[in-house]
Amino acid sequence: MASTSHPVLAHQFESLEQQRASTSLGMWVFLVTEIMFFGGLFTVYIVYRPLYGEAFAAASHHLDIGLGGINTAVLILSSFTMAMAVRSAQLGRRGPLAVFLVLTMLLGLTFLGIKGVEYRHKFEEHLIPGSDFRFTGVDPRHAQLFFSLYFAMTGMHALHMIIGVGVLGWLLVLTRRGRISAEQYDVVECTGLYWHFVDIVWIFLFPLLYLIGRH
Amino acid sequence: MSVHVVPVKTYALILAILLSLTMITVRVAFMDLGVLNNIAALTIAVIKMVLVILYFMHLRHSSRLTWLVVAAGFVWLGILISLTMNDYVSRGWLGVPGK
Amino acid sequence: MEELLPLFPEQASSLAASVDALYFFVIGVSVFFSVLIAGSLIYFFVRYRRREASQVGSPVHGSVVLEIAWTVIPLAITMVMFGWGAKVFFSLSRPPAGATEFYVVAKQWMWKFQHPEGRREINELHVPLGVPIKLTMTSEDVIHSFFVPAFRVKADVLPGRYSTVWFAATRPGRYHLFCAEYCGAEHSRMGGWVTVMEPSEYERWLAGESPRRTLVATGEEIFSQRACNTCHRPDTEVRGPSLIGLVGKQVRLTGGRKLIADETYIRESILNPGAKVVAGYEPIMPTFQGQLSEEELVQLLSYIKSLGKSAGGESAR
Amino acid sequence: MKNTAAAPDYLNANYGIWSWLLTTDHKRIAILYLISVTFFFFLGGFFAVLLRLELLTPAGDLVQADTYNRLFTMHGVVMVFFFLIPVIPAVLGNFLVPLMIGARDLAFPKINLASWYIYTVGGLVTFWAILNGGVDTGWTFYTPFSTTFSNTYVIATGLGIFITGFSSIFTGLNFIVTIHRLRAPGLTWFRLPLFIWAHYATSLVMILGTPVITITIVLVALERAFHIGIFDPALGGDPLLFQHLFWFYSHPAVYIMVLPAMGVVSELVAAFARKRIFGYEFVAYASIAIAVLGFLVWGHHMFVSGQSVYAATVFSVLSMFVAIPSAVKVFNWTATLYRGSISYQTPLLYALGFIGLFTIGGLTGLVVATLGVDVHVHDTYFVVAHFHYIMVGGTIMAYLGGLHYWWPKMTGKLYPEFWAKLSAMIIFIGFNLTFFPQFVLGYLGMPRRYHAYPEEFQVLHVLSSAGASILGVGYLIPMVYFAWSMRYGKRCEPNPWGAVGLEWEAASPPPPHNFDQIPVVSGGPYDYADKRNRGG
Repeated sequence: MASTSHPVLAHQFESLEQQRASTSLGMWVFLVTEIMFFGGLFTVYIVYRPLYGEAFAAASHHLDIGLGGINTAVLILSSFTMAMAVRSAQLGRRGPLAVFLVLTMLLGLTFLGIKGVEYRHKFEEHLIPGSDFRFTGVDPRHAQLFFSLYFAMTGMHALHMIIGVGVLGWLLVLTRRGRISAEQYDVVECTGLYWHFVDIVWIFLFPLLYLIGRH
Repeated sequence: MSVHVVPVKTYALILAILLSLTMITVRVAFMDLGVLNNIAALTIAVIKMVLVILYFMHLRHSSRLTWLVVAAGFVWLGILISLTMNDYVSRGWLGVPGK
Repeated sequence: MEELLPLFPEQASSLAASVDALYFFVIGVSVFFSVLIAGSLIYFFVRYRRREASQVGSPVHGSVVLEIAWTVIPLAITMVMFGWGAKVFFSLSRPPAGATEFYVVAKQWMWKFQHPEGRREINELHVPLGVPIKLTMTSEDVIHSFFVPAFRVKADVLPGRYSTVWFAATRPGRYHLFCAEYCGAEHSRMGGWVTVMEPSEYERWLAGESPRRTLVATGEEIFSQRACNTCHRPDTEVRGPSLIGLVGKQVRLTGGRKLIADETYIRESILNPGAKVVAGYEPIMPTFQGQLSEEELVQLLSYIKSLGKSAGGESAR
Repeated sequence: MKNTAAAPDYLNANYGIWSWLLTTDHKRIAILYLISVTFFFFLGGFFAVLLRLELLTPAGDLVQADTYNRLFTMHGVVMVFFFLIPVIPAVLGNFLVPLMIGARDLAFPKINLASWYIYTVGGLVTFWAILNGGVDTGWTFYTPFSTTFSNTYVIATGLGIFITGFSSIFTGLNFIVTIHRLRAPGLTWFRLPLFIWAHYATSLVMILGTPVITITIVLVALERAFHIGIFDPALGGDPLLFQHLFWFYSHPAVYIMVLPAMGVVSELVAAFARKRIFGYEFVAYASIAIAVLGFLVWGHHMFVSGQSVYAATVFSVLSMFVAIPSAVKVFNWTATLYRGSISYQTPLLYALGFIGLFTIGGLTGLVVATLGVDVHVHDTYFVVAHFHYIMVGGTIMAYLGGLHYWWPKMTGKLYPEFWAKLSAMIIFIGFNLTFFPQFVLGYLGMPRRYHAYPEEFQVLHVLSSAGASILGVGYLIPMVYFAWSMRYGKRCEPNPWGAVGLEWEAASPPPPHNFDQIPVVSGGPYDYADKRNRGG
């Protein structure tokens, strides 16, 4: 019973090692549920894309490849800073940890800001699905289907980003209060895994949505 | 459990590769390669994903169980997509009108 | 007694008996195994009841031979079920060549039928005995399902596409027609009757109404009324492809994709012509979305299908 | 036992409403779940009573068609999402998984508590939708009816299911991590009770399936709110895609309901035959096989839907495969009784009831998996009867059996044996009378979800309704005596059945942290023969 007296060890665990292995496994399992969650959306996309390829391409040309590309870079950069944050936590360096957390948050917010600009353009161009949708092309119905998917997929992704930024803020508070150490950095690691996962989703969204039939 | 600390150099290298791949994928999209366009875009995305998982997410230094969990996620996604597509692709194969 | 407590449905189509035979096979297997399991349970239950409080079971751990046996034997039996079931399913799904084509439009909550001779009915379908009949069906709103238990046939009727069902009635009579897919408030009242008549009687019934145009003729009229024939014409294919022999033929689309031009494709091409344009043509056709009812679409369709036949029979799939 | 000597158990370790609402003890959370699911069981049961009353006469005269549609929808929604899916994992699983593997709690106690709150919030949202008039789409929410044509609370109900989905995911996640990481020293995978194997398999399904229904519900809600046209053909979408996504989860969801039930039955058969489960390894593998194969068969719900004939054929053959591991389990349970030491106690009666009814439910599953016959029986009462044999005859039978078996563990009290046996009999008879006639009705062609029906079906419907009233009484009796026994029941010894298993090594009821000293395991499960050798 001596082991339970350790301050960061929860009573159901026998050792820190067991606790860390459990937390990490739990996070990976959670990410699997996220794969399946986004997987539903990807399935919808994969079903419709071959059926209405031309309409999808025509609609995709209304997306801003520049902004999309910049956002991809921003997100990849944020993954890097996140990885650096986890590394700082592993080494117990609280100063760098705080810096990298702030950087990651800023990059995340940049991404969301750019996304917001893109959404506003779509709104102004009447490309929001619904009664106000206007599209001059051969197959406006399936162009609308494309934009439905575009908003569903990027919207879900953005929601995950917002949650991620919130969690990062909470981590920052924990760091400032000295609650993160080389012994107890599971939360940082889990947040990192989550953040990288969200990045991976975007790595697929970018070519699937922005890069159709550009030649 | 010994924690594996990845050197900064590795992270920076991965970052550089990921950014270059992003540029490449945009470039490739503007070339007319026919069906290959889609294959190229997806291949590059998969490579980027694998790099992120292996290095940023430390899968390379994780237990076999973690590998198994990740594999399960992709296998089940594969089930969802392939058995759904199995319907759409095979419409009309058996010469039944409308099905 | 039979009318008060029926236990088995009538067999009134050419395929009903084969469905029932398959059913009895599966049920027979089920009864055999149910009795085997229940019998063993009861026997063991009595035979090996606990006789003193501290008694424990014998150390029997398992038997690989038994495990293999009760894996392989059920697997073999289920494969027979699968194979037999697929065979019956294919014959239920594939209408015989030359079946008479009726058209069905379902909506909340009624069934609308059109005979090829032009006669229309609601919630009542009269069919001649012994003639294979193929129903091409679509829905105006939600998913419905065409179900005639006496014929052992059922098929969902979907909005936006055509599904088919076929049968050849073998016994004159009146049979229940149900909607089997839940479709809203009056789902349970969306039904009617299928009346099977001797062919001669059917002819008389058809003639009973004042003569009207056949489906094909009505379709042809719409075709010229809507000016479809200005572009889709037999003599030149400059503005639009010829429709002769189109149904069932493979077409190439802009973008290189190929597909078989089935009824659903033709419907989509009328309503949303930009979606799948034939290679070599400009997307200049206007949409007829909201301008043609499902019935009119069906009439057009039967006209377009007739074009293939008059110009030299079914084209190869 | 003198009260001064007794160490506090989890029930009396502390008192007050907050000690329950803020507890992270898996045993207390199990009790919280027990209360919640019981509420939803009787709510869903109430709808069933109204349905069966309406169906006494063919004319559809008791309630309006519209009301009837809402009733069967809410019966399905409440029973499936708020009772059958959580019932065994969240009550029995929550209570027993840590005890059976020699752990002090689940890996994430706070997430466990969160899962109960999420479940409750989801339940309340759905309940709110019901009180406001309910929903009439059927629990299957088929598009475009649900997205475009229904005028009822589709989004609110969907939101309730969406929220509850997370509770299911949390439970599954917790079990997977716990079973991987918190097993007692020496407790290898093939020393685990089959209950644990079953819960592991169930958790896999929860983890891999639930997110797909979650996103599908989101898309339905978006389509309904903004007419975005993913599933409605009038807007360019495809309703079959909805069915694919829906059944990708909802078919495996059947295994979320029945796999833990199989786990319970394995424990009951072993305990009351005092014998190791025959072919233990095969039963364990069968659980995993069912969980995996269960994901490959969803298209058998769509044989007449307009999916391609080729796909239907593939799904049919895969559906046949999933029958095999279920059959293997049934054969092994039966063989376990051979040369056992069988005691006629209530839990075993339920277990035998389960085996019999599940056999019928499973075999009639072959009827609906066989393409040529399914065309005829699809969407008829045959299907209704088939899945009630699995869900009611299977899951609820096993749940009640398990509840009786572990009741002394959970409360430290005995239930009244006479009443328990009586109600088990009543339930068995009432169940068969309710649902057997529905097989006949189905093959006759009686479609499901019918408010009014042709007169020749009335006799069979009356039989079914009569059975339902008997079944209802059968369910009320345990409700009464369980409540009674909590206060007045006889105190029992820690292991009243003479069963083996780590859960019986703790006190009854167990102390808050289950084990003062984590046990070390040196042998396999169900080691009754060894117990005799030691004279125990």
